[in-house]
Amino acid sequence: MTTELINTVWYACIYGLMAVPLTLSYRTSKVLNFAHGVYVTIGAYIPVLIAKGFGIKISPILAVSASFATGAIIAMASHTFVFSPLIKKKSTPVTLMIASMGLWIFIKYAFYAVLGTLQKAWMTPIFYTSPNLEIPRLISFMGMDIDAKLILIISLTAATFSLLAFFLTKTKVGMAIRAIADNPELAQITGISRDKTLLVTWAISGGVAAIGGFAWSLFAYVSPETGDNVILQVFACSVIGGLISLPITFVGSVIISSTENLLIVFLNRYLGVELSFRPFLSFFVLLLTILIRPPAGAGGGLPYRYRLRSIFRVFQREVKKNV
Amino acid sequence: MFDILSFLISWLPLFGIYAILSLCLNMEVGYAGMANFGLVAFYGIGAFVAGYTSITIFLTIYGYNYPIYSPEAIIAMGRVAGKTPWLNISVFILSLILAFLIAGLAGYLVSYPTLRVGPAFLGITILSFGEMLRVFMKHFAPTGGAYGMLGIPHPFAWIPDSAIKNTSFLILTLAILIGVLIYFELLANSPYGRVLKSIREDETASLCIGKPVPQIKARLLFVASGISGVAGALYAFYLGAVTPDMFITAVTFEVWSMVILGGRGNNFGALLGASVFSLLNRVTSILNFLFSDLPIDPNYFRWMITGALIVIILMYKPKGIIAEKPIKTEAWKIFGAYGETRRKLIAAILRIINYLKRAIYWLIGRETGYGPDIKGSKRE
Amino acid sequence: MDPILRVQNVSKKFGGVEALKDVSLEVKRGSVTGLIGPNGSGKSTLFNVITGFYKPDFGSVYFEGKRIDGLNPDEVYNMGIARTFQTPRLFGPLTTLENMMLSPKGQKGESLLKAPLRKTWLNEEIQLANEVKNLLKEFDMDGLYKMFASDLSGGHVKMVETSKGILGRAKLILLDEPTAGVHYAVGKNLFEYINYLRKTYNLTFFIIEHRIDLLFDYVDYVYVLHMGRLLSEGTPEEVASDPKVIEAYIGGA
Amino acid sequence: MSAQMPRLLAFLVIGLVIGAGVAYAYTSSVMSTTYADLNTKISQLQSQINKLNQTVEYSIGVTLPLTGALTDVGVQWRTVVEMAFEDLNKEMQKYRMRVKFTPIIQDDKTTDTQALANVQTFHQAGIKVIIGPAASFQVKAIKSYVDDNKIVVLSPSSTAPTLAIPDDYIYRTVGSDAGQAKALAALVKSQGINKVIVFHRDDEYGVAFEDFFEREFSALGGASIGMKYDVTREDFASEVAQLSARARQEDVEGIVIITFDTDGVNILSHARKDSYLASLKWFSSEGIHGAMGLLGEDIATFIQKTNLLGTRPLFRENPLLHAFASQYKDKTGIDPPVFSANLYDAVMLAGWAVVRAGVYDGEAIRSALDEVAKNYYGVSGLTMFDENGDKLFQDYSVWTVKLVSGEYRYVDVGSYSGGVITLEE
Repeated sequence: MTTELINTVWYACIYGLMAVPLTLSYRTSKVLNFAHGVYVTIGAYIPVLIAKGFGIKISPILAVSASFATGAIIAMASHTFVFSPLIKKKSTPVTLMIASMGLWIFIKYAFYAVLGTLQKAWMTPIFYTSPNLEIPRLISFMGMDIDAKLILIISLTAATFSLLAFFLTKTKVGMAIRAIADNPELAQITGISRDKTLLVTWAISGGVAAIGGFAWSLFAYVSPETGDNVILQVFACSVIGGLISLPITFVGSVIISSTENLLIVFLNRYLGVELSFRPFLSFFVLLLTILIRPPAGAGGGLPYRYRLRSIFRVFQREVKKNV
Repeated sequence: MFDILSFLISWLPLFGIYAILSLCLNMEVGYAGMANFGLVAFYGIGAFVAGYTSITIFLTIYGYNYPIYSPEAIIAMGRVAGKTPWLNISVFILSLILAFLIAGLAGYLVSYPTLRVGPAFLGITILSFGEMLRVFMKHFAPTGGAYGMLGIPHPFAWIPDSAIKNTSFLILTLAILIGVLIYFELLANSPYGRVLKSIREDETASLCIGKPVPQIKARLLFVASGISGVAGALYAFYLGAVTPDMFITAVTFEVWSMVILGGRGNNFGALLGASVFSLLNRVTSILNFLFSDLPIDPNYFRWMITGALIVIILMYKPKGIIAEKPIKTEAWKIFGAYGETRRKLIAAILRIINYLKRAIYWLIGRETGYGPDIKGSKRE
Repeated sequence: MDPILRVQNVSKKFGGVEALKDVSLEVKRGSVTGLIGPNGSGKSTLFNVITGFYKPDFGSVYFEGKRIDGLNPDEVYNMGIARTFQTPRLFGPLTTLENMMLSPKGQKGESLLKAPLRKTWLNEEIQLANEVKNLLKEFDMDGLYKMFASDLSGGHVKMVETSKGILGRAKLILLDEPTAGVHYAVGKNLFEYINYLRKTYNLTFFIIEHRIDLLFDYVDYVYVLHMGRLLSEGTPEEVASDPKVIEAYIGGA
Repeated sequence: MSAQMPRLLAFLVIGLVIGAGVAYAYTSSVMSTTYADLNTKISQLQSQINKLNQTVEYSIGVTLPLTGALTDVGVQWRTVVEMAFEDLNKEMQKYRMRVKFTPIIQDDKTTDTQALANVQTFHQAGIKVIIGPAASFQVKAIKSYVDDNKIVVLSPSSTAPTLAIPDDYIYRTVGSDAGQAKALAALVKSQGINKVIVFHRDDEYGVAFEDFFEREFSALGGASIGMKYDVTREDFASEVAQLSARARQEDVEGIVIITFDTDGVNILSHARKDSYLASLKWFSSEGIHGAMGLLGEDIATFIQKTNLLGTRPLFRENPLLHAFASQYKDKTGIDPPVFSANLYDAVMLAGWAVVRAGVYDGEAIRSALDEVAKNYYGVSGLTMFDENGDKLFQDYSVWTVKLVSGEYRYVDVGSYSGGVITLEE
């Protein structure tokens, strides 16, 4: 059972690192960002490329900062060149979402092109690989051997989230971000520049997502599809958090991660459910969450009382009319 | 050199199928504002239903008792597919009807989450439904599980000449497309279309003027999902094969891009989007023929162009290539504004002719005698 | 005169907060009734309870003798109660004509099955369009028919919203702060218009209003809500001189 | 004067445009009336000379998974294709054939729709022979189209048994999984193992392989338990944990993994942390072969510990193969990935079939292809097709990862032929 628990911790950290910035960016800029997966992929790849390019073992601190910087730069570029002009033109959320989809395709294949060229130039396959890190394999702790990477990821997650919390609650810029997120009109009246604040938000969310990518590369190999393959789960975590609350988003990652690592094991062992139902389960949990207790930010729908009874009502009506 | 006819025969069926899908999505997103990110689920249901029904009926009638995915069954299907025209056609029609009903029913049931959550969440909800369905189909033995199905009998398999066979299928697809287009145009340009647009803008306000929003949404999802299912059935018959791996989320995204690029809330926009997208694929493939030995693979460029195009169009035409127009009902006639577009068009053409005339006059140095031109300012 | 709307002992709680507490009131047929009270006194909640957005925890609502609490908003509308919102909620990208054409209830063309068959709804549509035309002409707004609702001026938006109720054959129209965000003169105009509508179409109005000065010139009867309770009621003059009301307004604001 | 300038300029520009158009039309039209006689004579002569000297150029379509799920191998296959075409053209020159083949490589994103679109584009361009697509579901999606339009398709890596259909235009230069499952079962049995868990992909490849393996293995007197995992995931940590639990519960002696490269590497990287799994014997199909991840220190030690042996379609006693492998290694710095031999031969067969057919026409090429394949000996050995258009003689080799002169490398340590496993120790 320990393996499963350790896996749960891994996944909770990774999903958390990827989902929390997604929630942050949606909450602040109202862009449901499909390009998020690309930030993750590139963040995962940067340490690999540095290590391979210079033929060195890369230290974790350098790797994290390089990932963060790259993710932040790409996210800022997407804001400056795509989202900011679109927001200025008062585009609808759907337009922004599709724009992010276009951006996703563009960056993804641009990155493919870069990787293809590098692979040819370096004469070594980099389409599926992992970074060469300068850390010991095992750390002895109270007589137990613990995977050093596990320690690294837990401390990385803790550090990232405490810094993020500090930044959002204590600093001026962070408070501006929260003000913009909660009430853009009011915040603008009080003299906060929306565009600049959004730029900072994008930098943070892109950077943290890239750190999530790095965390992934500690755990498993990376490929240009890494981000895309985890993005649906990441979205699920964010949706459980209502795309509003950062702490609940992390709770969501814990929920999804335990579903994928504990619940499936339980079902497999006692009910004989096939292992390959794993993605099915995580989406099922998501659906259940939405249906039983719609997350806080899931507004925009009809008045709540209406929703509860309406399905029966609709059925009744249909039956009455058609039978 | 370039064989336009065979190009059309190969391009139009896929275009037709995608156009039907984007018309359905446009009804849901463009008119009713339901962010359906699980379109592929209904598309897939249609394909699986069509494949399963047709193969099962054929195998039963001809007395074969092989599992649906086994090579024996596939070979047997190949043998009997062209024997009886009436059976092919009737099985095809039956499959389309079943695909419509079952996919529609699924859509109707999925509408439940639409009552509970806002647009952004609705998208993710239906998306997860699509993924769940795909995983489920992989384990669902009757439709071949992970093997999928091969050897779905083409409705015109009894025509020996493949060109005629494919052309007939193409005409059928386009006929269905045109039927769907006409149906949706009639729907859209009626009080019903007006109600849908009001739901898109503000469903609470729409509820407050007596429109039973959940019911309208559920019924629309029934129709649109059902027609997506028909598109899926057409796809299954066109390929002759169905596997769960074909119905991934990327298909939904593609159709979304078509609708948004073409113009939301406009059926012709959706058509245009579908044609632009499926043509773009063909057009950019010329890169591969021209530059076969570059250090960077031209394939990557192709997809990059697609991504960049989406962004650029949204930047400069946020409403899509063809923007939304007020719906046309007879009400406009009462206000005397019915033929307004036509009048505007004629006026625009006249203006262009006028400009051309002036440009020509200016070139050959003749005085036009009217309008503010260079001569006019000189005279003073 | 018999009351068109009767609210009996309605209570509504949100979490721990009691938004409405044992509220009972009546709106007389053909009257213009006002509902005032400081911010957060539960006025909008009462409107939401009447129009079916919330089901009251306790108590009942009767409209023309029929119990309507627990019905859905669309059903309430079909009974003959129209409402407006504090912020105008016209459908922006639709034209004025389309906005108004949406109001009539039970249109044949709004059913999925009949919509593609033009013949079934054509006559009704033309008839309704004529009605809209006459209505717009009556108030010199017939030039606005093809303007998008998002481009209309504030005053026009209010006029359109109010007249939508007439097309919907509403008997009672609930207005939530109709003059919020418009000039005094426009507001006055609007109340004139309301008065005119009441007479011509035999309507009843129930109005939440902050501009008491404006309201009191036009209403027949006023209810005052404070902290979810009915504080006072009576004719404008009675209410204006009620010391409890004065205290509540000074204390609350 | 100055008032006339813009007008003159405009005239000039229009004149230039018209002039360019006329010039273009002139050059593109074959004959001009004035020089008609002279030109006709010259061109007639020239075309006669050309016919003798001219090399005919044929384009061959290649659809590869350069992006999407199979991107890792897809990108490496691209190099194989380029090499194969280079060699093919060299061979043509050697035999003084005035024929040149050019590959048109298109990416199919590992999706069915794009594969079909690619095939249709090729068809438009008049291409009658297509190499690819990689995955069986893609082949299924294009099957009906290529049968109708008489386009020959040679897939180097689709091994699904459901595609073993006679009289179609789909050829596969690789044996169906049924054969390899037999080889793998014999290999497992030869190691003295009687009970295994088959941990396999939940797609057509994995499911079919497991099915055949179970049949063959029980025929040999063994017992196998199937466990499948979803393939759209990036990471399989929890699946491996479950595998370990199941292995303990069922008390098996070995694990057989039926994977592709990316998922396989991931599974091994998690399995190496599990001490119980490390105490079992491991076996694998060809899917993971060639993955660079297996050559890393961590996984390689795990492979040593568990004595991982795998089968792969390969005819080992083949000098051509060694030449090809070393040539590939020189070019890219790594060993050729799985199915490269089959891909290479697919290109060669396609080229020779076109030459033999003499006309660029699907039907002719198809009948020529059977003839060519009967007489061809390629990198993958004898290339003859069976009646379903699949490779008839598919030998299998046994591979593992070993420390060779200081670095881990893939080595073939045995072979399977005629139901017998021969291991060299």
